[in-house]
Amino acid sequence: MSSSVRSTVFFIGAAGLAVFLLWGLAGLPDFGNFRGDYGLLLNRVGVEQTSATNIVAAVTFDYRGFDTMAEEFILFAAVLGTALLLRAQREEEEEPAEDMAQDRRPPHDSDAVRELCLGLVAPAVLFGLYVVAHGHLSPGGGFQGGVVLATAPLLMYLAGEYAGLRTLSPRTVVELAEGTGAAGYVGVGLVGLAASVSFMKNFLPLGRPGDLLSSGTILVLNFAVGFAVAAGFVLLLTEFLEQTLEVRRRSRA
Amino acid sequence: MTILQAIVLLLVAAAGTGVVVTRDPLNQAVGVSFFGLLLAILFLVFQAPDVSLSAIVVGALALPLMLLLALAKIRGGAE
Amino acid sequence: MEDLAALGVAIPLVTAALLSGAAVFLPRRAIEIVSIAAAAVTSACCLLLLMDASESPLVYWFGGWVPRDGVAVGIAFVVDPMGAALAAFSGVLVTAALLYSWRFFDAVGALYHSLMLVFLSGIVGLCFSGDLFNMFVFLGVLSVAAFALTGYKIEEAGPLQGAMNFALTNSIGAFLLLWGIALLYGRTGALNLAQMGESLGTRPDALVMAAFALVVAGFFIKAAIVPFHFWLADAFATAPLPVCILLGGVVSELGLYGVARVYWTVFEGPLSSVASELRTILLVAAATTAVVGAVMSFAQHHLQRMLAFSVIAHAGLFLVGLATLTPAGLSGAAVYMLADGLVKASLFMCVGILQHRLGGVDEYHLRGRGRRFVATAALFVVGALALAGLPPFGTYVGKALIEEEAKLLGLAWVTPLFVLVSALTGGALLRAAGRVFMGWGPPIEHADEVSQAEGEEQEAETVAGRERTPAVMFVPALLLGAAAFALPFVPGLLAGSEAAAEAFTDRTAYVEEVLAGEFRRIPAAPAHAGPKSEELVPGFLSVAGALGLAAFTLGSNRLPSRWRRAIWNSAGRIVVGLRNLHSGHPGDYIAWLTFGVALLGGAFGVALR
Amino acid sequence: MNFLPYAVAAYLLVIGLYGIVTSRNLIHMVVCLSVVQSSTYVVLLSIGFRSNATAPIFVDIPVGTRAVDPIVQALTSTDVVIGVTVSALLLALAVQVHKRSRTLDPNSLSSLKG
Repeated sequence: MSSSVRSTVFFIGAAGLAVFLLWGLAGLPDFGNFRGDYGLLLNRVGVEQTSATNIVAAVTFDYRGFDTMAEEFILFAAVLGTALLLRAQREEEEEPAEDMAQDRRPPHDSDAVRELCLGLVAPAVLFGLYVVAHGHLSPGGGFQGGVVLATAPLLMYLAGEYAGLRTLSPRTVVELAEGTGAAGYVGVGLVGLAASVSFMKNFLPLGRPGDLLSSGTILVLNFAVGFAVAAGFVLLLTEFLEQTLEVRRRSRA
Repeated sequence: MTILQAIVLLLVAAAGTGVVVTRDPLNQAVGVSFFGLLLAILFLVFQAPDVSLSAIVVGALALPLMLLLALAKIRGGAE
Repeated sequence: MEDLAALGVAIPLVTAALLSGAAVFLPRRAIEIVSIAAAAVTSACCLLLLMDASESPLVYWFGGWVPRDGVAVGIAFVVDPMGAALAAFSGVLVTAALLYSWRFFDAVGALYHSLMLVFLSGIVGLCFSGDLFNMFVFLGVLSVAAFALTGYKIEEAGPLQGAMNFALTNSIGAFLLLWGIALLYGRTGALNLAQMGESLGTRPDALVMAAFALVVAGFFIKAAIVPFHFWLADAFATAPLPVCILLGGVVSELGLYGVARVYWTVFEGPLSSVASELRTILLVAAATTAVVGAVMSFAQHHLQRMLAFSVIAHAGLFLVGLATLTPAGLSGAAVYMLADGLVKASLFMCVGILQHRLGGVDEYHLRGRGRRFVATAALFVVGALALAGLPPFGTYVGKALIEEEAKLLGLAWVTPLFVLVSALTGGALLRAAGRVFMGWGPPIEHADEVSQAEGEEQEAETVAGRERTPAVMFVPALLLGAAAFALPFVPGLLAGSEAAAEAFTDRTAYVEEVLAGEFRRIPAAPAHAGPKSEELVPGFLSVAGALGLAAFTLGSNRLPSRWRRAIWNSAGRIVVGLRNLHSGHPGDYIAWLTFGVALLGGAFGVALR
Repeated sequence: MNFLPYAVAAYLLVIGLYGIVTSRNLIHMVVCLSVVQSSTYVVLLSIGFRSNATAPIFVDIPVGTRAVDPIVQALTSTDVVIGVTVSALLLALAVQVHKRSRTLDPNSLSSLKG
């Protein structure tokens, strides 16, 4: 279709879509006046039932923890898929990084930036772990903390510590971590099935609301997710980085 | 609905428009991280700090980073 | 027993995760054996659940979170015979596809196998889920795996663009579904299907209609209903064949399953007052899809793309069954889906054998080059006839059941539609068989250039020109074809399907089971004698039409040139116009998608008045 | 005024689709897709919002305090993760499309006609 026909079809469609969306949205309760039974109930009983003070975490990792398991595997499938799509091909193995321009220098080598990046690695790891570990108490959790954790190896790369990146995240180990994190989530579910009444059952002692060691499997699952997400994002980013790294290694050698 | 919410909502709408009409992907990567940041602020004023954190790490960090890396790969291939 | 429902999802996922983690330590054979075993065990779980659910549905609350004061606080799996059958069928197809790909390509680590298992778990989750957001998540699981698998052949441009179009359109489909979920949540404060249905009441209004349009559009994109169908032809025509076996057999079926599930659990209450308008809208969509798919299928010469369009055409026919909005129509559609899925998988496998042996799948390109493949040729021709609905294949029975129900509803045009569409899709394949295996028909000059110019790269994922057909390729194809033949003779299948459809459409019973934990036994339906004998007439008419169309095109060079020109000026023009719409341009597809959503919304809006 | 959040959500959906339809670059398309997706975040959180309520986190405040809906927040978090993973996959596809076809302009990609 020519672009004018395409636009015409789209504009008719978009006008219709907008009209019927607004028509439907008008049937919603007024903004700010929502009274959903589901949410009201969990806000009332959530802390008591799960010992998590962050009800969103209780929903994500317990009441609807099964959704989150599936979500972990969406991430997992995307990581596998990206690895599949960006895999090196036969002809490229013979002629590595053939499409990399020579003038593409790896990021800056200035000492100040280097120091800064290296200096940020430890805080990033600590902060990431903190966010993961407090998911059941305060905002944050496995996913957000996991992404923060994944920035640590990237900072190493920015600092020019290519060797550091390799030692910190050798491919097979990261793959293993990704697999273990994802399998770990299902594993917790299966233990719930074996030890108790049903899959994804929160079978650990709940502890006292507000304590760091509380909320049973919610805490464990936060760590499983944090693990899988951190490894997953490291893999995703290195997939995109791979050939750049290759060039860099060669220029150093 | 508070004035603050209304202002942030309008800013989000404007930033979304900006991202869409920016045709150059490199500039778009900058726009996306700005858009992600505004979304995070919006979620904060909607009392959703968890989602807000997610929006920051994804919208302002992970997505722009992946965009830049993908663009770097493509530019490298084009030369 | 109920725990099997959780295991059906957990087993493939755990295996996939462990396989990918341990891929470097495992030899290729071990990866293959483990993944095939996992798929087989999952299918066995689903089959056991099917047997159990045939007596009474199972409800499984994850985390032990049973409803509290009528409010569902957790996620439920509700296993009924219809969902379990679809899950088991998908499991069998995944197992077959994994077996078939034993020799098909040089797999990269465990990526391919892990993704196939993730795909399977997504299907099982979608089939069992009793929670709308959970369905959305599992739809995401299977979609993401499918996007990646479609783009497997990264050395060719076609598969990458196919996967791109697939991923773009289907992601938008998922967002539309999520919009629908948001509207429903805003109205009902629930995500559980039964609870949503309970609190929607019985009066339709704007919000219910808009939510229904969005949810249906989301699932229609998966089901490839016109005008949401463009992606499917691109994706299925370019994906590796073992992946096509799977996609062709289950993806559009899952989309329609989603529509049916959501309609009968959530929307039936408010929408039963506008049921007849709704039926009309769905039938129009169904008939358009069937005709467009069939004509486009006939216009192809790339075998994989031809099959892809026949997937679209038949999705339209399934939708006719569903659009009757009666248990009998649904039951017919289920039987038809099952048989058609088996036949399609078998046909995709035959095309894969041609690819494996000859290094290409273009009808013109392969003219006469398949003469030596007697067994494959026989299987392909039988498959083509079965696709056209040759009695007593399961495809015939399914179609006949839908036609009977349509007649009862006074829809006389359904039978001719079925005959036309079956004849076109079957005829296209028979024509191709005549050309490839017999060398019939006029030679197309510069066939290679024609194929090349259209960008259909002939690079094989296997090394071309292998000397033998591996047994792991031929035997699954044969078994699936035989299963499609034997299907109607399975004792109790038709009665069971009828009973399953009755249970599927019984909203009151569903709500009692899920929210109150009160189970009823599914009454055994009286033995079903199969379709009446007068249905044999359209059955044989379809087959005769397919044979006639194939013979007509293969012999068209013997027609007087005046006739040929007349045909070209009438039918040819329309076909060319239609083909030009399938431009491969993602912008076009999204424009049509937007238009389609607006059309659906508009039609539902009119129905409300 | 109270309709504004819903209107903004609908607007983001439509403008994102507009961007995809008129896009001349696959990577630009992927970014527009993320705008379409952000419309779902906005609509979900707008629905679950309750005026004069706190976040559903009961650390310093007693249970029973008026709080916004926690469910939509959990759904949105899931949705955000799905969004970024799909974007990663699409970007990988775009990179490979470029490698094979030397262009990202959908008008110049023509492997899939008819």
